[in-house]
Amino acid sequence: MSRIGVFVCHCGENISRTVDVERVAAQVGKLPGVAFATDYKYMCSDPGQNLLKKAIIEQKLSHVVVAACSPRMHERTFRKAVESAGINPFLCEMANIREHCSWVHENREEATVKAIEIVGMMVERVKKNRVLPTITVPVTKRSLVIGGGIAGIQAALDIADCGHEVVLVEREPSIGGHMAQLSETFPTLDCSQCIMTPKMVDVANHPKIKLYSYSEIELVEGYIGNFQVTIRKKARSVDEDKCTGCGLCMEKCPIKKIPSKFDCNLGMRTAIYVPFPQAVPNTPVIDRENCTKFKTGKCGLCQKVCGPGAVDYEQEDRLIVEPVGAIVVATGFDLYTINEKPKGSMIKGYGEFGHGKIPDVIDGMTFERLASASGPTGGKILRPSDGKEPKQIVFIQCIGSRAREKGISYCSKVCCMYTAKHTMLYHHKVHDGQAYVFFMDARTPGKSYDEFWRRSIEEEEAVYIRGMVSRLYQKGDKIVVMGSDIAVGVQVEIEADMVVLATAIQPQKGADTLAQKLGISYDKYNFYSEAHAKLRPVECATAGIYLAGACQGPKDIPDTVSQASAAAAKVMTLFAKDQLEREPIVARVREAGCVGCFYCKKVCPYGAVEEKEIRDRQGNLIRVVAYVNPGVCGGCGTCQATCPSKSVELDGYTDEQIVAMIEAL
Amino acid sequence: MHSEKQKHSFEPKIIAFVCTWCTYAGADLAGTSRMQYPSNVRVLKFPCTGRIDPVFILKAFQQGADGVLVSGCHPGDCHYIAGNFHARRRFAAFRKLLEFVGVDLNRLQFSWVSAAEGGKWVEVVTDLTEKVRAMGPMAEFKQLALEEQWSGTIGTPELKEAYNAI
Amino acid sequence: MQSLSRHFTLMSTVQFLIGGILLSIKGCFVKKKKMIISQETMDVDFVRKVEALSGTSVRRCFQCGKCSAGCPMATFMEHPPNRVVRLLQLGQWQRILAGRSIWYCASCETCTTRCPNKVDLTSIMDALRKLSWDAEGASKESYVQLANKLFLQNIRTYGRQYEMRLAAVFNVKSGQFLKDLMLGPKLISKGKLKMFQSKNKNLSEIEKIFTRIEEMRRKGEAL
Amino acid sequence: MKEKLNYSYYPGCSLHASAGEYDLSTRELFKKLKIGLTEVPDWFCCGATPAHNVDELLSLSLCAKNLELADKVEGDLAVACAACFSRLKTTQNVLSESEVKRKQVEKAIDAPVILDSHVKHLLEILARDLGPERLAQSVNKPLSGLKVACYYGCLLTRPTDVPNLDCVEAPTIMEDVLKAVGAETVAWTHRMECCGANFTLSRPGVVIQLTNAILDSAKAAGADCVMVACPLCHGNLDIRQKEIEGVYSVNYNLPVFYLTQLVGLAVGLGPDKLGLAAMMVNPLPLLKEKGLL
Repeated sequence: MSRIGVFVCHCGENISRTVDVERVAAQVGKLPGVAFATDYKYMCSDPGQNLLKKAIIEQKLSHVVVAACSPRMHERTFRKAVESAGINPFLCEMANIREHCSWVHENREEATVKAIEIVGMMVERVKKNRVLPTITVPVTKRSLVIGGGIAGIQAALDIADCGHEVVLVEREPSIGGHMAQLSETFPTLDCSQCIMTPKMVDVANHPKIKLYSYSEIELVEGYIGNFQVTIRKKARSVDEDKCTGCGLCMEKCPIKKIPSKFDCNLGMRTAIYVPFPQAVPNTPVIDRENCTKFKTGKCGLCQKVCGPGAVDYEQEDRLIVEPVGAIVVATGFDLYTINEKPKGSMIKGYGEFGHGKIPDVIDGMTFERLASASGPTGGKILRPSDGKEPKQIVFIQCIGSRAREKGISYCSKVCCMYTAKHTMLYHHKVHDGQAYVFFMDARTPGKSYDEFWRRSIEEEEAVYIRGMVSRLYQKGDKIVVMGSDIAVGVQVEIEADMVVLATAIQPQKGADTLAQKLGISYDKYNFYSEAHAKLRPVECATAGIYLAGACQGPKDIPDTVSQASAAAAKVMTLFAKDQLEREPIVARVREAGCVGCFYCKKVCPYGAVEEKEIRDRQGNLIRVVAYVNPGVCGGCGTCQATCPSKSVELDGYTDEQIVAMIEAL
Repeated sequence: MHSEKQKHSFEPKIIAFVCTWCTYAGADLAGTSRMQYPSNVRVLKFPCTGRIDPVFILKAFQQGADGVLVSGCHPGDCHYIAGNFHARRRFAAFRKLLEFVGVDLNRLQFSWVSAAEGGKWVEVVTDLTEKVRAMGPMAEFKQLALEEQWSGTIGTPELKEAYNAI
Repeated sequence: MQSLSRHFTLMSTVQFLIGGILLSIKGCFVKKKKMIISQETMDVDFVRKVEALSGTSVRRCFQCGKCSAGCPMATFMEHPPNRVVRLLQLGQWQRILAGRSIWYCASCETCTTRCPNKVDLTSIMDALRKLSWDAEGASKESYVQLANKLFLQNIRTYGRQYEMRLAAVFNVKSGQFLKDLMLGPKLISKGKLKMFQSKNKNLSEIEKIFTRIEEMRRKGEAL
Repeated sequence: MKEKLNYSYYPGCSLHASAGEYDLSTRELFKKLKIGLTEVPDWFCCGATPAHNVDELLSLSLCAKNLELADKVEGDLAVACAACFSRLKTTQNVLSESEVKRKQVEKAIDAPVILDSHVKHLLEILARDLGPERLAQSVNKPLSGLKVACYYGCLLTRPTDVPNLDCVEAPTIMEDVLKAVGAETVAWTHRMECCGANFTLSRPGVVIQLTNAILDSAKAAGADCVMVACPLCHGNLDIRQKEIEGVYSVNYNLPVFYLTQLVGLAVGLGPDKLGLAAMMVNPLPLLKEKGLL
């Protein structure tokens, strides 16, 4: 038989003003199982807590109900108090007679009756409460960072600098990401590569960072503190250990006319290549699709010239398993493709701007490569069609962004700023040229950002025209831009030499597939979802996985770096403990009843339900049942409500407890 | 306000199944903002609307509830990622069943109340209370509960007589 | 004699009417016409002149519209103040001068006072009017221009303003003989319109100022 | 007690013509208050709005010339007209900021430009130099019960930092003066709207429309009369009031006083010394009703 103690709080006058607390204590004291009931002015105060502890010991209480404020306020306080008096904290419940009773009702009689019923419900509930042990899980103090752009690099360096090992996985042959492609960065106009490459070298040289370039995530298993990650290391055809990075192979390679993706197809590369001269690692990779050796079996020049014998045509993909405790996802962004309309995608393209048909209509990243000192033109702004310097250049903002019709209704956040930067770079390089910008709104929040934009207009004399462009067409060697100036209210026509489209930011291709491997959620655009839009912007809802950079939403470099460092800090918080403690509100499967339908597995938002094989002593499979991994379970209880055989129960919210409460009414 | 209320002859019993992260917090906010609403509602806290088994609703009606309110986070705001979506689908199916059984669906209310919507909580509770009050007491399921005590077999005339006597 | 003067009045009124209609048709055409923008069509030199005269930056304006929101005269203008600046930013001064907006500015300084960006629009308007006069007859608003012209002539001749004379000459020149006819005698009876006024003994000074400015402009020393 | 206040005086063209009563009341008031006032000899027109509208250099030169003439008379320069005040202050402001323009103006007037002299509007002299306390001491017939709408117009305070008279959007300097002489002031909406003085000759229709809104607002706020400190504002509000009443079929009957007339009344000057007879809207019935005559 349980000996329940009920403690009714006055909360000064907050409760006792409308609720007759003494009557509540007296009435509840008569309920079966209640051994002790009292009221006190401030239960949460030190003397109040001492009263509680004393009563537990003196009255030999087995369960406790504190009728006071919302459990969101003081549940932790009272559970700690009962624990110190020797009772399992989960045998203590709170009845909310303040926020849900005394504060919202004026009639004393009604409020008192309601309070008695609320406390009565909690008494019946607490009778069914079970002792719950605190759950602890070990932590593997290594972390995985997915993506080697500025976000991944920053997170990896921060974690590694704290002395924890980092596994950095990059899909491309080199780390650096999009930032390595940029010319200069807003709002200070410092050269992107100048600030980026030292960080890349730091990654390569850091003793705590294990870099897997040209690799992808194959499989993620496990849960917070205990992930097992399988990495596919794609065949590079060059042995990284032997290669000295001399570059002779690239010099000799006869296939030299492959458009370089890094240079937005403006420049050419060889079949054995590094994406750009400062690549990290500086080990070439053979593009097997374009290599004569792989296509016809002939050639093999690179192998012949390679002194250390690093070129290995036989190399195959390797799968490597790495145990880690935390994962930082930093897969970054991709640019909206203006023409391409992938089948089945909700995103549409633009036909009216002639991108892909008119050679001098280019996108923003292509302009970055044109303006970059290390780019294919050596930093000269030249038209792709005839190599002439454009004297009239038109920039059009919001290509893909804020275009519901095209399938993207969000603002890409960086385009206003990078277009302002483009007009400045253009004016610095073509002094007698004129830049025009068609824009809908200029969105430049951020430190020194609006000033930067205004500078492009006031000092660099870019002409901004508010209004979207309707279409572009070729006329001789000019491009006619048909727009309007909505401030004046007339149509505007410009004959431009070159048009730059400020394309939207999209998540990386395959972001959804990776999310499914990781078990994290993503929105309809495939941006990864944070646990809370305001208060947990770095964490995923899945414990132990953190987000950094543009994979979570469009971001500029400073925001990306901040979030990467924040993600690293979160990882370090996790690694500060050897064992993880968590609330034992988790689901448990009653294996005897489980029929193995795995509906629970389908509905579990955390992927906490696993299939468990039950075997006899001889090792023969008897049946497969569900198993809830307590380390991963979030404690929502959806599985329990779904289970057709009622064989899974959420600790702390069992059917028994709920039914007891309903029956108490 | 209250003198007016006390004129009512019938005070319905409303049970609210709410999730702890949104609606419970919203009800707390109504309290901290000292908003006023009818005292007929009893709140049962769940981690998530996804945890709410339709059986609980039946049980509540059996136990003498005249109205039931189920409320959780707005779609997309679930603390547990998608629990409220599962709940929504489940209850969409369950409503049909309940209608088939003969329960007036006006007694059952589903809503989304976020942690910031103290006012909406008050509105929802007040509306439901008034609606149910106008409908009068819920008798059908109480009868079922009694039948259950009779193991559901009251085939024989003697038993029927005894049952009617209760 | 009387009929002659009436005939004259009628003639000039008709002339004004026809001229006004023609000009407004032209104005409409310019206003709606598609804007072809290029380095050639954007008259940056003109903008620079405006900036030099007004001592304010035209490019600084980001078209918030606060000037037009508070302008007491905006309802009388075909280009509200913000659009005047916008056209100036695009170097489309012909469109501005073709309209009468600049002549309907009351110089009340409301726009300058409230501009979030410290664009001194009142001075820009001054500069535009000055350049409009330099361009001779570019603008169609004739009454305001006429009043201004007479005002300045009066200063040059008399050193001070003689309201009676100013009003009388204005009415004759604008062909509005009957304008404010009812007001005149009353004003005289109240002593508000004086027939004779104290002469300035320093008239040669004022003439010197006018001639010196004219000379500076001729020599290109001033705008 | 400070030493005797002494000013040079720039009346401006209007005060020698249509605003004769402003000139008269100013001289009489200053005599009564024992403030010295010496008219600048042979002053020129400041150019007003028409000059700066089409020829900034001319406007600046005329004002600079006047500043130079005024500098020869002892004391700060007292200005009665808001437009003259605005032009003289603007000139000082523009020329101290622009070296180029200053050189041009110096050449045009063939004399150095005086930038450091103090140009003061009459309001400033009454509210600041004399001060409300000393002004109150001179009052022997407080204007109690008279509800006045203070009309600032455009140029007294605008633009920011140039006239530097009072807060550019919410000035109280007129109210301060009137409070000192015992009058009541009303809060109203159009006290800084433009009356369109620039178009009084060329586009009277515009003026009527703008001025009507001002009078309407003052009437709605319950004012008995309007006070102005500018002959151009007065010209529109007073002289055109009958005409406006006719056009809009309304009846305002709001006498429009000059600042110096109301203050003069309070310090005991008679109607003849204030030129009340020259006002188009007869103020005598109102003043009699309030027991101020």
